[in-house]
Amino acid sequence: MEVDSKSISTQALEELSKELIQQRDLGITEEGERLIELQIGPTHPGSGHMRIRVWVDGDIIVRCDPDIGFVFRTIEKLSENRIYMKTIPLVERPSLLDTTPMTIGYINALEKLMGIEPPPRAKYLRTILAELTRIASHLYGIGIFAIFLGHSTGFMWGFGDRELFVELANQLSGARITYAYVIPGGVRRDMPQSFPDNVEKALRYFEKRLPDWYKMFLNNPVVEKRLREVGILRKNDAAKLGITGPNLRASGIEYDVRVADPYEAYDELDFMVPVADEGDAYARALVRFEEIKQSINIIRDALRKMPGGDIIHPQIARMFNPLMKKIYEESRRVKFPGVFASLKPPKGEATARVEAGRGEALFYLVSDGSPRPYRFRWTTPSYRNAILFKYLVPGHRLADLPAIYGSIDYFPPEADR
Amino acid sequence: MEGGLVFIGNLDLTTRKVLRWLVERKPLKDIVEWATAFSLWPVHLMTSCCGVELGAAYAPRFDLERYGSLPFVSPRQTNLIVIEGTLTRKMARVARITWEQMADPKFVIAMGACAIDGGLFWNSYNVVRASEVMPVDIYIPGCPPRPEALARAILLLQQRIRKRGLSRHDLEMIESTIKRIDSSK
Amino acid sequence: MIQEILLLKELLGNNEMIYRTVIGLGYMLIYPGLIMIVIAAALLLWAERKIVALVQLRYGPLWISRRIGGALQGFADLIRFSFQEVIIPRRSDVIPFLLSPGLAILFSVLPIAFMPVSPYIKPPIHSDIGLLAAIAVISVAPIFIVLMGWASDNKFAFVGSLREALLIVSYEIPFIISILSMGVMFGSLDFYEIVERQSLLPGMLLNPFAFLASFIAMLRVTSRFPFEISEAETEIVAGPYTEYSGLMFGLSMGLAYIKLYVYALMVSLVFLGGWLPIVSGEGVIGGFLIPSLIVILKLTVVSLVAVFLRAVYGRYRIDQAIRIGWIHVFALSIVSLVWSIILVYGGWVRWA
Amino acid sequence: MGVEVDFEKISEEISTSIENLAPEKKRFYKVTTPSLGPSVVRNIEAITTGLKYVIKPMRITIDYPRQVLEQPPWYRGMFRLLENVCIGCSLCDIICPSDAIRMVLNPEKKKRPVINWGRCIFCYYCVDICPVEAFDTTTIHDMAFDKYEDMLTNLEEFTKDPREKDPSKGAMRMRIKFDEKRGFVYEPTGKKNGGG
Repeated sequence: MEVDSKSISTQALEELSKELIQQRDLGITEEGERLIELQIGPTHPGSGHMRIRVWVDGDIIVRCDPDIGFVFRTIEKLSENRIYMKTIPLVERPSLLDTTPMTIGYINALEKLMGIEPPPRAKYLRTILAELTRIASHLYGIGIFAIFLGHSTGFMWGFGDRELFVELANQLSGARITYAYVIPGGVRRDMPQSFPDNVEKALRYFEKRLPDWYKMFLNNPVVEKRLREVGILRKNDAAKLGITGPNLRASGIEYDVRVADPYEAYDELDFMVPVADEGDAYARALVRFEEIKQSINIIRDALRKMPGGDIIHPQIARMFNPLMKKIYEESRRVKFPGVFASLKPPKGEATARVEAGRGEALFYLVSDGSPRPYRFRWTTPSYRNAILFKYLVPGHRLADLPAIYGSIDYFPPEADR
Repeated sequence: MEGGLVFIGNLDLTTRKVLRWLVERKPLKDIVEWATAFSLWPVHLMTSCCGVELGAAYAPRFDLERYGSLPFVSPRQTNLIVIEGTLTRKMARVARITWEQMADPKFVIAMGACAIDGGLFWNSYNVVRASEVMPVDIYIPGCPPRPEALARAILLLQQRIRKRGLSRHDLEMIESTIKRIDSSK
Repeated sequence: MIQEILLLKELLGNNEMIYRTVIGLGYMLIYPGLIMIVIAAALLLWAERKIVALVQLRYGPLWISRRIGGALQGFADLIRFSFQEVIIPRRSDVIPFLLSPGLAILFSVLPIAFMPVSPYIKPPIHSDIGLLAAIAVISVAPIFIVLMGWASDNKFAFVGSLREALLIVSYEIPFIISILSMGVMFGSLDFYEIVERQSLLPGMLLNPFAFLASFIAMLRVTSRFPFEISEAETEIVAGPYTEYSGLMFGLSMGLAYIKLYVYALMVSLVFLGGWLPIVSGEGVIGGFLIPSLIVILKLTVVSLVAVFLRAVYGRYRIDQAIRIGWIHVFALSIVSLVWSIILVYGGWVRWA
Repeated sequence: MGVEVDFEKISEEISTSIENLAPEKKRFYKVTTPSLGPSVVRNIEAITTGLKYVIKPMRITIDYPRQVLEQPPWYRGMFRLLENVCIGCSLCDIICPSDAIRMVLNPEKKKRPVINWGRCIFCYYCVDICPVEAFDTTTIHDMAFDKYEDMLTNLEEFTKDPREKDPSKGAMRMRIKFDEKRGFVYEPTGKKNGGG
């Protein structure tokens, strides 16, 4: 659909949705008194941490207005009053499902400020953990998507298979989901010896289960019927609305930060990025499954190409006291030198971006030479995708709302921060 | 049968007395407590990011449904509310309303550091503690707590219900509410 | 004591009225009536969660009674609900709000009065149009579900009851047509004759179209997946039951399972040959208990298959479900009717 | 209302920048929806897949209070202070992201940390920054508390071994083993949890 309007604002968006409704031939031309306002609020099994206000005419949604901000925790403001190290756990919390890409982004910006670059082994370890969390995040998204469609097995399988990757990350970093694994100049610990073997076994198991996944979920006639032709996002509109991540790629735009602006070890690894043309909910689910397959490839490739050597920048390793040095050499665990309690990057500003599970995240860090950042700005993928509610939902039936919500894999805490 | 009058006095009060007498009898009381302990259904209210681990706790690997706990849809039909992490000011209102919508007897679990004491967001202007909003029965530390910890909390709550009884729980809830109202004055 | 029992027996044996009243009341209230239904509903609730848990790589309810796999779970839930507070929303229409769950259950249980489970003891109302009467009575129940949603004064409940009303129309009719096509084929609406005439081949093989159509329609009418649309939790919370709490919700939750019991009983009588292979028997054990257990077994299989589908399917959108109902299931039921007529008038089936 | 934006221009810019930014076009591939069979076949496939799991269950549940997972030794669980090792440098207090650690004076007027478990996020920054390894770490991770006061520690309690209060004491310890066929299986280690 071509939209002629040269400018887009809230008004224009509403007009757009009206136009969409007319195009879909649903016979609704104007809002009358027949509208019922439904508040699909926070205490609702189909809402998550947000309220979605919808106006329905009979069964058809005329207007949809997401009420966000239920999980707004003032992270950007808090980080201005904290030393740089303390912000690492802070950036993990909003997107608890894929914490590593977020920490990588923040640390990359910080490392740019400090002018250091981690050793190659640390880069590979970061990449592996990031891809493990990406798989876990996609499986979580698919699980939630499935339960929104009433498909409880999809939910349980998604969460059950996710445990596999969560457990692998647990073995690597020592925590289930909040790893705080990435630190300035490297990572906190080396991988254990049995890790590559375990990863290979887990990946093989998951690949063996994928046919069952397809039979049960994607090829299931009920699921397919619910998803096809629902919530179509065209290429033009996706670019105009500034959508990121798998949602963007499901609309046919070939854009991925891992390819466009490689960070960590991505430029040395073999992988492909899936793109679909349809732009409907089914395509978005399909792209997620394909991305899981590609992430498996990345992990395998990274483990194969894993270089040896240090896992922390020598400049930091130099600051270790003898006990720390002994621990680092014996158990490959990085202790923090005292300077981490007062990191003072030189004056300046830095940006970094990463491809998180749900799309591109942008980090902007300004330092004034003090131990606390002057300004920390952070744009998360869900924040950008939030507009899809207003745009995709009108014109569909009430039952399509959870399908669309699930398909865009929107995680409210990530958007609110 | 004194005086030959049975239907005397305040009907409402009499029914209450009879009900109380009936419910306080030993076998019935035990059965009700047993049934409540094995039927703790948490309401679907995702307050924050610990909901991820709540999902994992009800997922195949930890499967809290083994204890008879089943996440259910609306506040009216449930008796457990798990505050999953940070309560922002906006969400605290919703949580309080949800808690009030639930039918007695009801229980509250504060999950995660943020719900207990602010956690990482201890000095955020937009974050409140769960115990400021509703009486909390069980606290689970951690950020986020592991699913095992949630299982432990449910087991602890079951023990508490069966050992201390439901009427005691009601009494404590009323007392804590009065205390909170007094302290806010 | 023994003397008293003998006296009672004598008294009952002599007085047909009292005998029939006692038997009828026992039939309706104890077995296979109300109490049996409640036990079956509680066990079915548990069985559903267990079967679904099998597919989902986990255990399901267990800790409540480890030795028997947590089979008491359904009872615990029902007891907990019975003793929880009942909240009546201020703006609800109180009398319909309180009465409709009970009435819905009443009209769901009443068809038992027409349906036999054994050759020896007859149901309280033994009529030669029992099939028609049972269908007619059970079709009343959904009206009270609609009433529940209406009386709650909740938008989600309202939407849910509208969905229920829409869907009931589009699936009750195929169900009635396909069941009646069996009546056409057997040349009778009497359950006894229907069961007798399946002694060679069960009804589901004689008319597979009718079986398929009525099974799919049964899934919808008892609100099972993939047609669990009126209670779609991620869309409209719990549909008509959103505002119900405590005992009232316990009743509403049991309602779907009670309906499943009754519909599965009907299906097992009409399509699966009822108490066959036992043809007739004498005495309480041979003539009532064993045949009725065979019926219960068949009924259990039907309802377990119905609840198993929760593990496989999501739910349809309402327009899709209505389209399937009016196009596919309705067409299937018409085919079954035509098939029956061909069989009967072509002389393929002949009843004495 | 709203800010007027020239969207055509931005759209063009985006598309050109996308062209420029993605030099390796070969990194992208089209996902085409596989041609799905007739719905009857797919229905039967889905049901048989479900039945496969009913007949041959593949449970991955751990029987929690009876069995506990054995975590890797570097798992971030509860920890305690070794008071005689601590030098009172306050680095743990400074780096704690959630302000859970507070320095108090011990009877000898020396600074020692105490922790508020209710606020701790188990990031182990304090453990890692300690220059003398004054924290003794465990893998206990399944604590739940009845009262708020139980989570606040004083110096005496913080130096007590948390293993003594392990809630799943006596449970069978299970080791995770990754497996190609079943995902993961739990192997009994033969050790009871807690105590020794």
